[in-house]
Amino acid sequence: MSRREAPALLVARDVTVAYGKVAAVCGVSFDIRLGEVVSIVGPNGAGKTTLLAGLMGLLPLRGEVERFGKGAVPPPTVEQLVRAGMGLIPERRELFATLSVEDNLRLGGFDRWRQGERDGATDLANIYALFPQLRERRHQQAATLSGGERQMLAMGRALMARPKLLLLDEPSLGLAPLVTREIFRIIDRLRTEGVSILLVEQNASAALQLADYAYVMESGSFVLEGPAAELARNERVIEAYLGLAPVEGPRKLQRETAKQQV
Amino acid sequence: MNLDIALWLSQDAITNGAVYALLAIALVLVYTVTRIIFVPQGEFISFAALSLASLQAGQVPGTVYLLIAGGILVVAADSVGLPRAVALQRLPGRLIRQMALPLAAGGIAWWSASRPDDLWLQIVATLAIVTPLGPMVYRLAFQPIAHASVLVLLIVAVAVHYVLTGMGLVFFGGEGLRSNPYSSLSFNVGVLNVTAQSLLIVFASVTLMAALWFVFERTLYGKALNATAINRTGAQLIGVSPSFSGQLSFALAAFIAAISGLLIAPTTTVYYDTGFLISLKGFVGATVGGMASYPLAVVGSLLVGFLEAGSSFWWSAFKDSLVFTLIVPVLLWRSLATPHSEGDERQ
Amino acid sequence: MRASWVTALGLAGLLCAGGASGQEITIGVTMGTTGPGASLGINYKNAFQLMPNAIDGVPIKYVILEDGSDPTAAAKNARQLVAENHVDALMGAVSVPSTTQIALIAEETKTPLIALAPVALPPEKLGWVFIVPQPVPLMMGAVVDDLKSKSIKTVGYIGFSDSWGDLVLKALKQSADPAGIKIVDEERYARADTAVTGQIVKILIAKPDAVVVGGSGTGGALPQIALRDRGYKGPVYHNHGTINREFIKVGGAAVDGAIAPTGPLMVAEELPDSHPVKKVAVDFDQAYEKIFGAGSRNAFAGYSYDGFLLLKAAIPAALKAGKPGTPEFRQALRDALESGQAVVGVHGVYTQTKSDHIGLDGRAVVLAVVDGGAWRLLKK
Amino acid sequence: MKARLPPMIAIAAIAAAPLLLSDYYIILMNYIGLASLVALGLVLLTGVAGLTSFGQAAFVGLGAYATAVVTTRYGWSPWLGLAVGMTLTATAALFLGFITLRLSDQYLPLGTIAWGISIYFAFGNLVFLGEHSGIPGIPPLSLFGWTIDTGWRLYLVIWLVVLLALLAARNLLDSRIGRAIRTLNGHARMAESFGVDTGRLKIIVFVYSALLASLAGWLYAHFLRYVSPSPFGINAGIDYLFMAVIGGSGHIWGAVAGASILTLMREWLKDILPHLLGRNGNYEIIVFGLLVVLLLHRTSSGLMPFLVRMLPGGRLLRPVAAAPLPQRPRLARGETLLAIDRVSKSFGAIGAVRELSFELKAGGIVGLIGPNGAGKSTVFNLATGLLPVTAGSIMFRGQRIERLGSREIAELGIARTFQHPNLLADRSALENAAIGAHLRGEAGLIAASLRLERAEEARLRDEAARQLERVGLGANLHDAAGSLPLGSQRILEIARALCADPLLLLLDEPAAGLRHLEKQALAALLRDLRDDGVSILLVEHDMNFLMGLADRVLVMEFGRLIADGPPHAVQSDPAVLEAYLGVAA
Repeated sequence: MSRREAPALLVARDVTVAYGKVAAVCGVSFDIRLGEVVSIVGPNGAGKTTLLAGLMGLLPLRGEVERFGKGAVPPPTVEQLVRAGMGLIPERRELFATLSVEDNLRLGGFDRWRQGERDGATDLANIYALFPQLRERRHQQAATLSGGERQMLAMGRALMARPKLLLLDEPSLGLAPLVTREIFRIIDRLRTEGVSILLVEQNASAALQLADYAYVMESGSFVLEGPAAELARNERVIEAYLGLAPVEGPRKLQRETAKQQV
Repeated sequence: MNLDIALWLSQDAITNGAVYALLAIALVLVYTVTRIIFVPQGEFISFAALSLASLQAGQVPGTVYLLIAGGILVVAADSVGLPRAVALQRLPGRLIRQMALPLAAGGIAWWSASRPDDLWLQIVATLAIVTPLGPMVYRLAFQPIAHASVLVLLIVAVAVHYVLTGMGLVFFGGEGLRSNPYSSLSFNVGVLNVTAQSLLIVFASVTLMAALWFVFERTLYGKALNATAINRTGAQLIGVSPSFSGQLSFALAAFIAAISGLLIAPTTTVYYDTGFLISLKGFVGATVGGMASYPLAVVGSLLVGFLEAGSSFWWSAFKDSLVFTLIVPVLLWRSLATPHSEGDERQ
Repeated sequence: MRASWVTALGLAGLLCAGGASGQEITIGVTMGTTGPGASLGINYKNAFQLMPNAIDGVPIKYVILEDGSDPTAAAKNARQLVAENHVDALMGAVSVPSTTQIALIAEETKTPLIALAPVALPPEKLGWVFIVPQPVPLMMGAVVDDLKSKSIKTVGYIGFSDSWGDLVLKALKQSADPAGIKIVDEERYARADTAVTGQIVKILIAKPDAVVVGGSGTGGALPQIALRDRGYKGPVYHNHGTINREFIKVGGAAVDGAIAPTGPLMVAEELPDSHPVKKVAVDFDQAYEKIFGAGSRNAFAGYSYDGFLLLKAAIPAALKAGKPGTPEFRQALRDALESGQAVVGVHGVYTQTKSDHIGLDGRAVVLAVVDGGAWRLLKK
Repeated sequence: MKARLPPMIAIAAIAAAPLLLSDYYIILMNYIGLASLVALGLVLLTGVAGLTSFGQAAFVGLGAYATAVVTTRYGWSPWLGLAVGMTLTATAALFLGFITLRLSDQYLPLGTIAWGISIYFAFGNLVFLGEHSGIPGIPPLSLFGWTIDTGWRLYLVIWLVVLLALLAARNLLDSRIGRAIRTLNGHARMAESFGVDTGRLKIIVFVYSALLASLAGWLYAHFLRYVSPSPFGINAGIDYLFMAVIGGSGHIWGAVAGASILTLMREWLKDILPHLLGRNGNYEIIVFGLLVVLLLHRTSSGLMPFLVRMLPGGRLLRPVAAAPLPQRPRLARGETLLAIDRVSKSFGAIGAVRELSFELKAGGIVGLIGPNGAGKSTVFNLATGLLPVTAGSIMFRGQRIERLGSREIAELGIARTFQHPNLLADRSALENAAIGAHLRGEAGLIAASLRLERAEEARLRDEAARQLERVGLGANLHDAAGSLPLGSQRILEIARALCADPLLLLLDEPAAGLRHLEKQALAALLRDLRDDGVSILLVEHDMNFLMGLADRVLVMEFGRLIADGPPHAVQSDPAVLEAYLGVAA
């Protein structure tokens, strides 16, 4: 619980995000503290992705958001947020499909490079150390990668900007279970390296295992919140999000996530 | 028709095709990065050619004033929406940043106009005047509506074309101008009388294409542009804003157009509205490449060059008709080659 | 919303309808100073700065509207001038299609039109239309005479792919055929073309003794430059649309020796004093160059001015018949215009009659040649 | 659907105009009317169907030149000129449409630019068209001995034609064909899966808009009595597009608004600028361009939506009840409905579906589950003809369908929903649902324009309303689909599919985004449908939802079927547990 007492990196109060004409997120409030993994779980269509897009400046957001201790008027642009130390790994990954793996990574450090930081090579080496598979494929086009490698590349690209706060949207989406575990292991490691993480996941079981604190989102609002371990024991969460209870199968049977790629 | 004639026409086709290819590349660049069909490209060609001719006549071209006015408007546009105190506080910095280039370009132009024989200075001045106009046009006309539909962007592009054409007429008048030849050398290769001028055009085009290739393949700025063309959201997430890539692509495109203008300025009479038709032919070339592929755009432009040379020989009255009808067989071929098309689907 | 719109429209219409008072002559002009005709239109329009504001003490007002060289816009302008400004006479425009379009309106509304460009209508449809520029056949006839005198048997033609290119070619054929001169090749090019190599190569293959260019203004220089680049040594003829100083500026050494027919205006000082047009032309040139700079003289400004001179000669008679702004005045103006009075203009002597609404003769043509960077009278 | 008031005001204003306006403004109105006709074609083509054309001026030219040649060269009647012009235009548009419309949408503008420019040069170079000098001496129109040669007579004729064209366009858009036309703008796949022949429809709209332009050309020729190439060049084509976009390219009255604004803006600039600037000059074009840029910065969807917002909306009622549409005979329970036999689908090297086989019997609810990327949506796309199979066969009621297009499959009685709701966001729920019933009507473009299909249309609408009420969206009939919550949009998709009267319903994640009670309602609806003889195959991730509902569950992993059986058996299947957990159970 100690991480909850750390200073807040991001505080959102009464945030509403509209997608088109529909307010997909209505009046949610939450905070993320330094060195913490905060998870938002909930069913498909609950508004999780929309919330992340709003936080990252990709969609217009109403309400108050303090990032890194500062509010801002007018709302900052995506690029300003990237520079301030926020990173988003979107559900669709949004890689540069026809560029090589290495180019994708180097572009991840584009803003730092533009600011005159010429330490991209070190960052690149770190990323390759974290994801050895990417090193092997560094001259391949991103489009030719497997689903897991794409997720790694997306994470690697975001890390190249040395973010302080990383927003992850469905990192396990479309991945084989083994790969999913690998990804979650890396998320855990990032936390130990001091990156704070907001994790949106349908795979509630895995997310709650990893997270320090969690929110349950349904139809655009938070319906439950609490330390992740407590939520994982909550009856309602168990029934609704942790799979097939009260059935005879293993308790951690995970449900599939919904949006698929093919 | 014999071989000599074929050679004559080919030489012409290649020199013209090289210019069209440059323009086609700029059109593809701007379209893939910003979804804007860069109609005002033609005006940048005319502006460059006519500015050069004006400088050679010892006059400061009107485009300089346009550049300075544009700089002021950009500062104003950047300050809109900010609280007054913030706007005032940032004003001096902005003025210095935005006005430095226009004023420097103006200074060079003024200096150059007083030295009508210094060709290099004239070229530098022309490039310095025309290139910054590109990002200014993007900033003022397109950046506020960067998310609009392709159709709206196109209509705005046409409107900007009207504005710039009108200004071209005000600055340079209705009659055409022609600048001094860079070199009057020519030599005979077989039956061909090759002018240094046409060699220069081909050489400059190839060099510029190679330079662009280098920029896109080897520099992070070029890759960032390319990345925007591939995935707009992805580009935003690495800190490349649409306005950054838009201004950068417009700067490159204006630079390419300015070079094209400089190349054709001594070979033909340039009017305030000449650029539009030239750029339209580059557009045909780009179309052959589906507005997406640089190599195919170059091939298409050379094709336009050859078709133009050929039809001006055989059937000159219908030349332009033929050149633009070229699109139809290309479309027919594409239509037969891709029997089933899904159209766009908003997923 | 639409209702208030239309009301606003209506009010605007009513307000505009007031217009011309009885004691002022209104001349409506439609002109393209943008678009493809811009280079001519600007010159046409410049001349209006030289025109006086009164004739015989009656104030005269010029309403000049822009048509962007587009015939539909020209027609709109002509309608506006007639319906809103109640003009007593129309003047315009820069191209054959635009002028033809307003000629139809002049006929329909019974308003005299001083046509500043040729009109593509049969003479019986020109009851209210008076044409200023020398007919192209008259000019090209002079070219053919010169060809004949030089015993030239074959010519190649290269002209604009627009109505001007059509007209010059047609006129050239008209005079060349009876003279036994063969047109061995006909080529077209666009003003905006950057090269005419294909056309020139084709002309060179036909080996004509001379080449005639059907361009106008600076646009006429491109073929001659290309011809000289490719080593063509024969004479190159142009037409009366070509002559101005920009042509020489753009063409440089390559257009040295270019020959073109023109009105006396362009070489007025060199004409013998006996030439009836000399004085008027020299005066106009001096006045024009005073405003627009030395060497700025051009044929098109002269056409506008001649148009004015024609009106000036006719207006006193018309004033006797009716008040400006009335149909009677316009009718009388037309009658006066075709009264057969000889009007000395800067391009020639106009004797317009009921059957001839052009009224120019050989005095309206001289041949000029580029010599030492300027247009000079071609000495026979 | 919008309030009737604004058009009535506009029509009244147009009728009253001759009394209010000066002669010159009458003539200006004639120009506006002509331009409105062309812009109206573009509103349909560009605004509604999403296809951009720069070549409309060339079609105007065809119409104008055709009648000019017919009347001056041959001395025939202008009415014959109209027929010739329309025929020529239709032929040209068919050819051009045929080669460009099959390609993706960006090619049409390019094709029309080419067409616009080349026909301009062709007009100018053909001797029998008078070359660049054009054809003078075109006679005026006459009607029952009444010569239409003056401003206000022409005004009446032109605006009568414009109003009729507007009426026809409004009727057209408010019909079965009109709904199908709206789907062309980015929803072609959805439309095809409800039986809309989008390829053919695109060509029809293109020809329709070309004919409107040609009609304007015919009027132009007899109004100005002289044709020359320049009014039909590419600049004019761009101008017409300007009008449509500025007016608001989705609204038929936007054509009139755009034509008026542009024409009047030009006129006023011409008159005002010399006074403002104190000098004559060519500044009109600069100011004009700037105004257009500013206008589009303010309102990028054009003026019309802006104007419409300022007007009161009308009250909307449920469509009146009409005789129900005929239904397909239901199948006997247990009859084999769909048989998928060793079907494979690969995208490049990736096999999305591998050697998949299963059968569906009539009268059941079958769930299809599996981890992401297992190939579930691909199965839907294969079964509905949106994707071609790489190998294998698919039979529907004993007929092979794997080579059929989605349209033919829709006709056989398969309807589907989409994972991401594929709706016309601006249109009402009712209109969206009615698209589903496309194949249950047959009235075409002409019948729709003339309102000869009202009986059929009433039945289609009633059906749509009934299906919406059935799924629980009865209160939202007239809400824009895009304004509904995501869950309701999915339900709307079901209503649309039901409008097709399907035998087999394929539902892609229908319960996503629904609250608990809504899920229960959905389950009840699906059971009800099953009892009604509709078979259902649904992809779903909510196991709780599926457990109580499905008779049978299929489990896919990496393109293969790994389990098949009653829900509870599947749930404890070791292969399924392994797929979800990644460990051998």
